[in-house]
Amino acid sequence: MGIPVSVICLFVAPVSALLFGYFFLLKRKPQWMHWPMILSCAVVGVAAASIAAQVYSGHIVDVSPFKWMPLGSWSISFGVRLDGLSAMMLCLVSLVGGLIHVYAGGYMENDPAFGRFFLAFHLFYLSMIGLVVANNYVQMYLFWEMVGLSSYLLIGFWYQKASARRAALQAFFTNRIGDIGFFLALLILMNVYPVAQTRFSALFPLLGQGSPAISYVGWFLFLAAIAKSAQFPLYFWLPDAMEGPTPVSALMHAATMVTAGIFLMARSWPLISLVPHLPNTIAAVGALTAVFSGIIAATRKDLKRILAYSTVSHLGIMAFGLGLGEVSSAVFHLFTHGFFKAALFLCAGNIAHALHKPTASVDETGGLLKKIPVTAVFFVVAAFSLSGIWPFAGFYSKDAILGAAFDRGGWASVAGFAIAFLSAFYIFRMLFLAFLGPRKEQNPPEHPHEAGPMMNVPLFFIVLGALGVGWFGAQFYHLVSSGWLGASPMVKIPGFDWSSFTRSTSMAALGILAAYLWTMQWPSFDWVWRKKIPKVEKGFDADFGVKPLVGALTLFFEELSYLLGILWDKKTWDGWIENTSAWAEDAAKSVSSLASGRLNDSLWWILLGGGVMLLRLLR
Amino acid sequence: MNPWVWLISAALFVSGLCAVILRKQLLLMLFGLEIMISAALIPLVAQASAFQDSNGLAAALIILCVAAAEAVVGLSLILHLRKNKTLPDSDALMELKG
Amino acid sequence: MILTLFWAFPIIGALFTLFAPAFNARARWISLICAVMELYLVLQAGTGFWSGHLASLSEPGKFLTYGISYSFSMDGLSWALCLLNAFLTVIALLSSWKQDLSAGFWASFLFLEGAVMGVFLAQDLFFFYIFWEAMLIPMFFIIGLWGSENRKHAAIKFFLFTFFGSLFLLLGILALVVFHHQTTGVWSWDMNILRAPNHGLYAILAFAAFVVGFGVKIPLVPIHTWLPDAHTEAPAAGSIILAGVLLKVGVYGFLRVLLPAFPDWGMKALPWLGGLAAINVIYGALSAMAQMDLKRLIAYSSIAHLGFCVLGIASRTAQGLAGGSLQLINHGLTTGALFLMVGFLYERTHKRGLADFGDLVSQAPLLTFFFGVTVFASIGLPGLNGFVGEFMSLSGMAKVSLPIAVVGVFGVTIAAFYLLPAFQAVFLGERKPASVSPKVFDLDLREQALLWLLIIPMFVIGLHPGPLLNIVGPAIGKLIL
Amino acid sequence: MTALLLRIAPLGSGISLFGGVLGVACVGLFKKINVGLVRVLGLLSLALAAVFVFAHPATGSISTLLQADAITKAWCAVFYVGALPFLIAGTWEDEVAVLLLLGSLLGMTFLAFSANLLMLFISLELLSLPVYLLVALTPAKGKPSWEAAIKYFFAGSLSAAFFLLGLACHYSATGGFLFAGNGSFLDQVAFSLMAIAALFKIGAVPWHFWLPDVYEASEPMLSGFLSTSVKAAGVFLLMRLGQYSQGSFISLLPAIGALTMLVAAFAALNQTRLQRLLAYSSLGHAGVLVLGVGAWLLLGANEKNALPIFFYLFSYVFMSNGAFFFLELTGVSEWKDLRGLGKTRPVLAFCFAALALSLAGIPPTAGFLAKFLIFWQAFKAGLYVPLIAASFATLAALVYYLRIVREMYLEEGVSTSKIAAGTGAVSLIVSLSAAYSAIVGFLPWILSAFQRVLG
Repeated sequence: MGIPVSVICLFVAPVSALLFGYFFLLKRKPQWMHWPMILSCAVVGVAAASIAAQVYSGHIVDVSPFKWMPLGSWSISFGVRLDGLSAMMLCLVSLVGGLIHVYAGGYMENDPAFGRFFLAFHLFYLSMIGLVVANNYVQMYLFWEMVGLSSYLLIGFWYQKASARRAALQAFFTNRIGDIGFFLALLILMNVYPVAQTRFSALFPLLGQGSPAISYVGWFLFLAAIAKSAQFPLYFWLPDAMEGPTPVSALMHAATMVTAGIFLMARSWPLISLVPHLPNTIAAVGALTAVFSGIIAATRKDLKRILAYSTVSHLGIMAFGLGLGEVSSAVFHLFTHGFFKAALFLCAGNIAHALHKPTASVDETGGLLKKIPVTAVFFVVAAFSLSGIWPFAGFYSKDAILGAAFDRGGWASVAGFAIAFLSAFYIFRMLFLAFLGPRKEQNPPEHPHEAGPMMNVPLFFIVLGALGVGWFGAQFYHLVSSGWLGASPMVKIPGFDWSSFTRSTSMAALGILAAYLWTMQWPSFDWVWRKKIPKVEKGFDADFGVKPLVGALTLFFEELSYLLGILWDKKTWDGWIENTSAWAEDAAKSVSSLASGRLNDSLWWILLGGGVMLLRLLR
Repeated sequence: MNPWVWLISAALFVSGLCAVILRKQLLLMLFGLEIMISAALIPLVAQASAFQDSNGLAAALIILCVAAAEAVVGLSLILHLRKNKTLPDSDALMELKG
Repeated sequence: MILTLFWAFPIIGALFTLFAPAFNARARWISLICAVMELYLVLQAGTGFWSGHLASLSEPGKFLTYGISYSFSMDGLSWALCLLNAFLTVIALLSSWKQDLSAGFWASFLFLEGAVMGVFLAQDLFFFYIFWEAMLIPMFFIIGLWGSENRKHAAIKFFLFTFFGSLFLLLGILALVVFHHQTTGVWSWDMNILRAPNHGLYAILAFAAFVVGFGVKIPLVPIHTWLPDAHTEAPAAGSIILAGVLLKVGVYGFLRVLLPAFPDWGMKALPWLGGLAAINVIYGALSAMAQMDLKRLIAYSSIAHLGFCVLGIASRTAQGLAGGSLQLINHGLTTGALFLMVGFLYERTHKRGLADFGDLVSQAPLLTFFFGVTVFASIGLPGLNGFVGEFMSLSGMAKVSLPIAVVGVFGVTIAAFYLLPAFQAVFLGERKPASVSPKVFDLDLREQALLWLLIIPMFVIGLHPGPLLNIVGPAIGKLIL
Repeated sequence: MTALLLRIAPLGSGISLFGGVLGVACVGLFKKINVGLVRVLGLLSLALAAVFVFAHPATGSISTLLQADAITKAWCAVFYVGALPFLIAGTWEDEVAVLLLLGSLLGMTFLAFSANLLMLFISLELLSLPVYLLVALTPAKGKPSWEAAIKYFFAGSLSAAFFLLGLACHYSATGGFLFAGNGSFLDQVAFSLMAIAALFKIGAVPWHFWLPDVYEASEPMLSGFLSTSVKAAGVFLLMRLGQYSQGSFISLLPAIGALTMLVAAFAALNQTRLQRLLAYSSLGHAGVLVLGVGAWLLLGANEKNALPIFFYLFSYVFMSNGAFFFLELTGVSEWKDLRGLGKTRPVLAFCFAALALSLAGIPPTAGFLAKFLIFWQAFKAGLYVPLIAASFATLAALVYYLRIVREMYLEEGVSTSKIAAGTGAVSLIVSLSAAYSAIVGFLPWILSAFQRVLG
């Protein structure tokens, strides 16, 4: 039951960095705040590497050393489980997260709230690490919520902007809705099995063949994942979450936050796979999300927003893959996506940095290829990776999922085609609009400047990942599948396969071509259609009605609370209660008017009372 | 027992009661009270003679004394009022109410 | 004798503060010293509970008359609540330290402390009731004399409303006592042996009387409307004690009197009680969303949070009862801290409306930090104390009735919907012109220290509730069905 | 020996009170009346009477007219203690008030010892007639006490006439004046008629209209005596009648009690003059007492069970006298006169607040313990509905008791009316009563002492 030193490092380093930062640096030297954090990232990275190495060699750790809520037989523990899944996630989080930390050190340099930023940023990192190594659902819930908290803090980082505040709230509330699912899943789970069985290693072997309670658990976990991983229809918070600084977006989209939902589903796959109809639903929701947000991504102008919808789309792809039963491929895509999406975001950050703005729209870019060539190269690599062009990393993971989709046939293959086409289309549209040109509708900056090494060096490593992590599919599978708790073993990540390669690459190439024609060839088509058919553009802007719906729901809640809290509770109900004093006064007046002061009246009353006394005798 | 005794007594009692309750002249009301007391004594005396019980008769005498004392108190109160106010009328006594 | 000292000591201290002219001028010091000594006394008594070798500390009851006996006892639950009481009294006294207040103010808090101690310790229902009612008088004065604009009305409302509940409580107690006399021929007021009949209208009515009697204090919807007014008008220290301690006695009554007295029959009523609690949770949360006054908002949040306590204990499972009891402590800490901070704001600006502030973080970052942590504790973020209580309560209720637990889970979620926007509006939102919102100075050392004192336990309970559960556990063990 | 003692007790106390009357009358013969001497004589005779009542332990039948039981003694205690404040602190110019007071006490003593309905009637008249005169002779400042006395007299005499009619019916039905009835219809009518007189003396609704007028128009100190000793006499009468009545009106008593409480509570809400307010408060307490008597009768009417009523009356002696004496002491008459008293006269205000809360029945005051015992007994007797009504009446009554506290402590501004200094005796009585009210509720063991009086 010994706890490896590396595991202790995972927690001790970030916690001590946070405490040190809060208590010693925040007041005196906030500009040094990133150093302890980066140091802690380094420690965690080393620990993660050593853990991954151990897990790779088949050494699984699963210990519960500390009781959190001890109550006799009803006890919940803190513990860690280091198996393939968590080691993989640890690697991703620590590697990408650590690099983004370094990048952020450069990006946020001049922000007045530098210290606060890094505290929240590192808390985010810590929460995600805690989430991936948790060995039971309750503990996972703890970090799940902490991830939500830190994302709230970071999305609302520029709290002076009303939009940032609103986005932060929206993100937190939407996640909170998902948390209902997680919470309910926990409650049901603890009803069905003894409490100790919230521990994965104890729970999964116990699962029978789909008892009704377990299917509820599955569905509720899926609800949690929908919110956290921005699946349709609870995706809308993620594009709005762009209000945070770019490194936050990078971290959130690539390594932490949104991957948590996919991780949860992968972790619970032994359970979810038992629930009738659930996997197919997940696949369908994933496909819908992927296509839906891919289309919207193709119409956005804000660079970060395009990337955000692209993330939603890719999360959809992951869910799609999961739903098709390709757990290993899905998490592989999660892994590669972490790299290329981080790279894209950081490139977008570079562009924004170059423009001295928090965010950039395609109207303000164009022809950046010559002005910031390094960023452009990085972007191209990442874009190829995202489009799934061989031999970039994205190809290997995405192709595995698409292959499964084509094997499934029917709607799945249609979705697969659409996804392959759309991803290539929107990312290359963005690439062309940002780096080629400029078109006459664009107002590119006069003197943009390339980012410094503090930003570009970590970006370089991430781009390297986006280029090459795909080549290690077999090793990845070996890592991820070790310690797998499912009844049936994980599906292997397929290797290179010509037929699917042809299909997906051709679709991607088609997408690239279309993007080129759309943006570069026909004059200004990207702008023209907006003017020509404004209704359609409005539809896109409103996400086909999802945004108004959310607004209406929010309004409904506000009205409901006003109705209950003010109109009913205060005005009506409490009004009645307060009114009792008026009633009492009226009663007092009438009672006291009985005492007329007339002697004969009081004598009458005496007679009346006597009469009642005597009448009583008659019965 | 002779029902007529009861009847007379009841008639007297009720007329006394009416005087007390309906009239507003305080002296008349006091008079009514005395009638009521006397009316109550009638069955007492009648029963005492029927029972051949001297206790009852003695009691009637004692009660008459008490009634006399009561009349004295009442009269003194009413007379005092007459000194200050013009009419010893119950409607004049309306200061205390509510 | 030590247990008598627990309730008598603060009251004697209060009398000194109030009546000894020599002490009168230094009332705040005298009262603080008394409160700290009381806190020490309670801590001292608790060593046995910490180490786990002491289940309860009781004095031999002295039989007085008519079955009334002077008996006090302290087990883990009582101890924890006594500690909360003593602790929050110290906090409340210190929170008003800089204000110019008469001796009566300081004495009232000591009176209140003593009375609440009595409620937590009494084993005899007669004394329980006396202490229960004795709490009203000092609180009445605290609200009525040192509150804000509408204080008189709020004080009267508080008194009448809670007295209304107390009458039902009295009827309930009489029902138990008389029934016990009818069945055994012996008068007794001992809450440990009194049992209600197992069925029949008599039992139903007695049960309802207790629910109303305790429910007013908790407060249960729909007999809750005194609370927002009382909280809004009370001074900060008063709100801290009102929310932190006074609301707890209602739930404590459920645990100590109601549940043991209805061992079998109560089973049937539990879902109803749970349903009431679930309504409380949702009703309080939704109503809080609409409030534009910080104190009112927190008051409604108290209604919701106390709903979780009742939810937990209505399940009568180990985890539910423990969670409910834990939630009592948690709510005392978090809501106490919230009221404390709103009090600091009010002291500086004499405002408490959500619209009166904005962007306080730039002026008072420390206050923002503390408020933020407390808000997240209050909305049940795991790792902070609120979660542990709510989670255990709900998992207990889920064992008994899943639908009710589901409603409760929605309540957990909605908690964020009212607290976070309020937090944003006050601390992050647009900066208001100086005419609306005067400059707010950040916390001084005393205020920081008070808040650390409240916040550290939040983290400790959130991450390591074990010791507290061990203390409370045996006390509620016999209630588990 | 015990028989002798027993025989002496009522006669002895009667003789000493009568001696007091004679002595006081003699003092009155002198040209210059020494009020101090009158007071001393009155106190002496009261003390002597008390010695005779309490010096012997025995109870039982003494003669056809007299008897003694535990209740007799207990109630004598209430009568005497209730009259004591007035006797000690009353301000008067001649001996008449003391004369009348002692006469009334004589009536009460014989009432308590009566074994016979005739005796009961005579003592009732003996205690009532002086009281009418007392009311007339001792007005509150600027109040028409004669009007009140006449109202009191007529209403009282009317109810006495009913009593008399009842007496005649009883005699007709049983052939004697002994308490015990024979359960015939005529006898039941008799007891009902007699009970009217008792309820009138207590002031139960709807026989209560004289009560606020009389209490308001009399000097507050006299109102203290009226609301305690005289009311206790009424309660005693009701208990005695109920004990022997075999049904008839008993079942009505709880309802009457609850109704009285409600009427009193609501009527008091409308009052602006404090003395009238206290009068209605007293009416509310009368309601509790009627409820208590009803419960006592339903529970078998034995002497031991009389504790709640006894304790209630005894505590009420303090609360009511204290409150009325407070009015006497300070001279406040309206709400606004109370304003700011908490700041200007903290001790006085504390006393009155304690008395008000005690009258309201808030723990830990004596008033609570007393009311609590009555409620308990009523619950035991199964009077749930009247109890709930009584609870609501308590709540409604709390509104005006709280208003007293509110005016004294919470309202801004200070009353402009001058607070009189008051004599030492009056303030002593106020503070003693307040102390009793504030402390006794927390000492339930004191009940054992009261229980001992009842044997």
